[in-house]
Amino acid sequence: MTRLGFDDVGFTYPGATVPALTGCSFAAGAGAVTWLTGALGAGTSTALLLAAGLAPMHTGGLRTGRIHTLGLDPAEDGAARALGGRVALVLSTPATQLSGIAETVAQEVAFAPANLGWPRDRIHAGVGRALEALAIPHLATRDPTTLSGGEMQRVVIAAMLVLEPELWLLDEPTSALDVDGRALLHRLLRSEALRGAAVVVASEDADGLATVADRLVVLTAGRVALDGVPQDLLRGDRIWDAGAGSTSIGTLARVAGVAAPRPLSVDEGVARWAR
Amino acid sequence: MTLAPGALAARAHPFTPLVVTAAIAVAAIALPGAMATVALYAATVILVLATGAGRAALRALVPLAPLWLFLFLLHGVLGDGSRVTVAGLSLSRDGLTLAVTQGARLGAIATASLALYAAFSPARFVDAVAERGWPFSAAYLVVATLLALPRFRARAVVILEAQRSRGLRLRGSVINRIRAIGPVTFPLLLGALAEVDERGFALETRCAAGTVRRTALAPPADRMADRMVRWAAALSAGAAVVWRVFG
Amino acid sequence: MNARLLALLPAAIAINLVIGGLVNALGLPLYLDSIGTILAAVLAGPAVGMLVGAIGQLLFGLINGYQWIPFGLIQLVIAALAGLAAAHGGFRSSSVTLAWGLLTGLVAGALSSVISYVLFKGVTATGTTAVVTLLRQLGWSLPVAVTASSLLLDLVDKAAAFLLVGALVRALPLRMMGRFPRAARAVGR
Amino acid sequence: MGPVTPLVMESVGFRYGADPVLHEVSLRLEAGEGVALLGPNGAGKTTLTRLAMALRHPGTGRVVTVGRDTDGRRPEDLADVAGYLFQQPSAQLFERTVRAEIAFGPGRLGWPAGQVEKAVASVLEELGLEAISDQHPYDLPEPTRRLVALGAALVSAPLLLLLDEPTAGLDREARARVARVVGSRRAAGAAVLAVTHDLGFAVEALDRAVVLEHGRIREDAPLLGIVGRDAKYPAPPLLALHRRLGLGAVRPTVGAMAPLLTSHPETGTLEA
Repeated sequence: MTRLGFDDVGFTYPGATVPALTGCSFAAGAGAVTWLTGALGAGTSTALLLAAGLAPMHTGGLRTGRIHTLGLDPAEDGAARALGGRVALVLSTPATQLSGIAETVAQEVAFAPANLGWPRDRIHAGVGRALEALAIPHLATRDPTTLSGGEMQRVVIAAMLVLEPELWLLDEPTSALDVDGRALLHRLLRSEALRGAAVVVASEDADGLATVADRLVVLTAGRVALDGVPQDLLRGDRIWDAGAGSTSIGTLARVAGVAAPRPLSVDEGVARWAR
Repeated sequence: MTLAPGALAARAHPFTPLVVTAAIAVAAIALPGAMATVALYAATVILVLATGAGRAALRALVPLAPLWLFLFLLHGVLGDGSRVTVAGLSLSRDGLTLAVTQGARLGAIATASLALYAAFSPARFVDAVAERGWPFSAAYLVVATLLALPRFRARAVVILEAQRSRGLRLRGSVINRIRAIGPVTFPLLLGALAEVDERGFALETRCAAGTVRRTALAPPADRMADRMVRWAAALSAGAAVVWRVFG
Repeated sequence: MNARLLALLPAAIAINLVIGGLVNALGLPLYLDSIGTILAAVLAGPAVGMLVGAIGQLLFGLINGYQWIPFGLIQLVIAALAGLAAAHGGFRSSSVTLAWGLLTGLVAGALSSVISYVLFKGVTATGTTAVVTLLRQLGWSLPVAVTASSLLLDLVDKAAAFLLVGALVRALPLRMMGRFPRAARAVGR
Repeated sequence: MGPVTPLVMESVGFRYGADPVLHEVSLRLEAGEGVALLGPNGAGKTTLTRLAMALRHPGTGRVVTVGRDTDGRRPEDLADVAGYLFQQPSAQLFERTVRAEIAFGPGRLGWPAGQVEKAVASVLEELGLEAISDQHPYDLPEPTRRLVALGAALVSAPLLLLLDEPTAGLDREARARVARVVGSRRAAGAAVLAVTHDLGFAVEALDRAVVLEHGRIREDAPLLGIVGRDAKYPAPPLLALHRRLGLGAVRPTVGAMAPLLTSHPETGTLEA
């Protein structure tokens, strides 16, 4: 079941001469982790903002083509309200994603459910579960603005998880996370997909997502260049032509002149190269 | 923020200190004469002490002291009219009365405001507004700004550090210092505007601009005593105005 | 109120209240405590600027004492004038901006002298009051001394604030400019 | 007389208000050294780098940056010999173009215009920013903005580079560039002290690790003696592979490992 669909979408930011997206088409289904990647400026972040309806509503600019997010065009009047609480958006800069009025992490996570008018009991239970899922119950009474970047990123993700969204849109969500945090987030993305949510994650972290994502969509200059199974695409050459790259080991193998299909993980590398 | 533990001011419903402060401000402006305003200032200090926000009365002295000094100089020393001699100083009688009245007036208002600030709890205020079903955006703006202040102050410090690390000198000729205004203020302004975009995204996604009635997470108790104090404060302020107008 | 304004207003208010500290570090006799108000008026219109000025003054009062609340009126006038200037391309060059800034300083100074004379008997913030006391010592009458010192300080301060906002908005990155169509008009684009 | 030692800290203690932040920290960075400052949040890592830039002054002990005792000195007195990359590029960006932003520091140092221009051009090239040098930094993506801030720290050719999370939020391409630049600056004699959580970057660009815990130096050792040996600092993939293949003294980077792993097109076995 498709939760997010792009059909021939184009978008140009105000004042820009080059479109950020052109003729972009892809879909993301429920129960799957769809991974968007591309060179810097390829348009992955823009695609997420369009999917959430924040572009062009907040950013200005001109959109063409069709987008449906949970069956609605997010740019239409009233869509924002109808999608409220059903779509989670996580950006790479956690400090700017805080509500600005929470004095504790618990209040921060409760912000969106309270805005949606959930009953108190449901909010408290949901906040507890979300903190648990991000392994941060010990931070519940801390001031969110004084946390480290990694802790803050977990709080911001918990603040979305509490809504049990139908669609996740994550933009470089691991930028501030340490090794443990990355592993935890990757497990969370899988379990959210298992719960039936559609997960769309724009990321550079091939080492992390190679084994997490079900689908890989590679954007080049605002167009979909590749769309397929990550493990296949990462082993081949076309992903490099598209301006993206592979895992650390895949990169090493390519530089070392190993022909496709190349090894991706440390284990595969050992199997390939051990005498 | 600087309350004694278990202070009355911390347990009161958030609107109670608000109404009391407003009433003191109205009364301070309305009450005529030195005697009445000094009495109000004294009453305010006693009230603040009794509710556990005593430190606010002390902190209020910091902005008040220079004001009192200048009132004394400008009206007591430099004032017109008949003179009295106090401790060898020739002072204006009317000016002195005016200085005392104005000084007590400002003292009452400043003390009450700082006590209100000390007793202000952003979370309880947001919950109190949510519980009444009043517009959340108003509460959001007040609280978000209040909590943004320390962040912006910290950022201002880092900006100065970053530019000095690149060789910017903050002292020197006036021309140099005027030239330095851009490098020290623009990062704050541009950074704030860039952040506005992203925070706007986050607030939209987190339904801050919705029309649904917000849930109060821990609604503060509004006791009978709270309501009585608010009514009493409002009536006293009204009485002060009536006294001024018809008295 | 939409989410963008919810994000913009606290930032603009915080700028009003914090920017003075940065200028103080340079040892310049400026407050610039209307920069956020002017900026909001230029980017989002005079009504938003007024809201910034009003809420900023409420919070300034909470932190520093509500005795200064009447001066909030001046912030509203500044927002209105900045909005008017923006609508007429008043930020397109530094000379035009300076003219609008001086006009605003004149109005703000006149208003503030009335407020400080009538409500505060000439004794307000210590900077202005020091000048008042000096002039009084020289034999000036109180109303004249209050008016002269308010005008002097407000003219310089508001002109500086307008110039700074003008320089900022003229150099705004394309993306931000695109998101604030009013700003483009303010700088005559 | 040899070159000046870029950083010497002698039994440094520092308190923030009443809270002790650093105790008895002694540290010495020689020219060309690359040191990763590791440790949990709140261990005092950023404070340590701030002391080196004279942004703070030690309560006890001595900090000498490129031969200048920071006592009585301000950051602007060190700007010609030390460069500091702040965690948030927004702390400094204010100019209309990338080029002007990078030129700001040298201008403050009183360099003649020709020299400024040359230095800026070479930094733009080094970081691959030439194509966007006339754009507004805020029209660029956040990671690129960080590169601009890094350029501003590099432009005065400092002998001590203090980098606070230089690769946070950067994409692969930008990280590789930062690693390359750190390498070339070290080769040119600069010492680099980087607070970082990015062990992949650390392994690629730095050699020595100083682990700070509760304000004390718990360990000061070769980086590869800590990363992958201490469970808190797990080996990034390249290093893990390097160890399992037993590649010995070769650096665990793509550039150094690839030649060893180049295969014969026909047999697919190792050349080496």
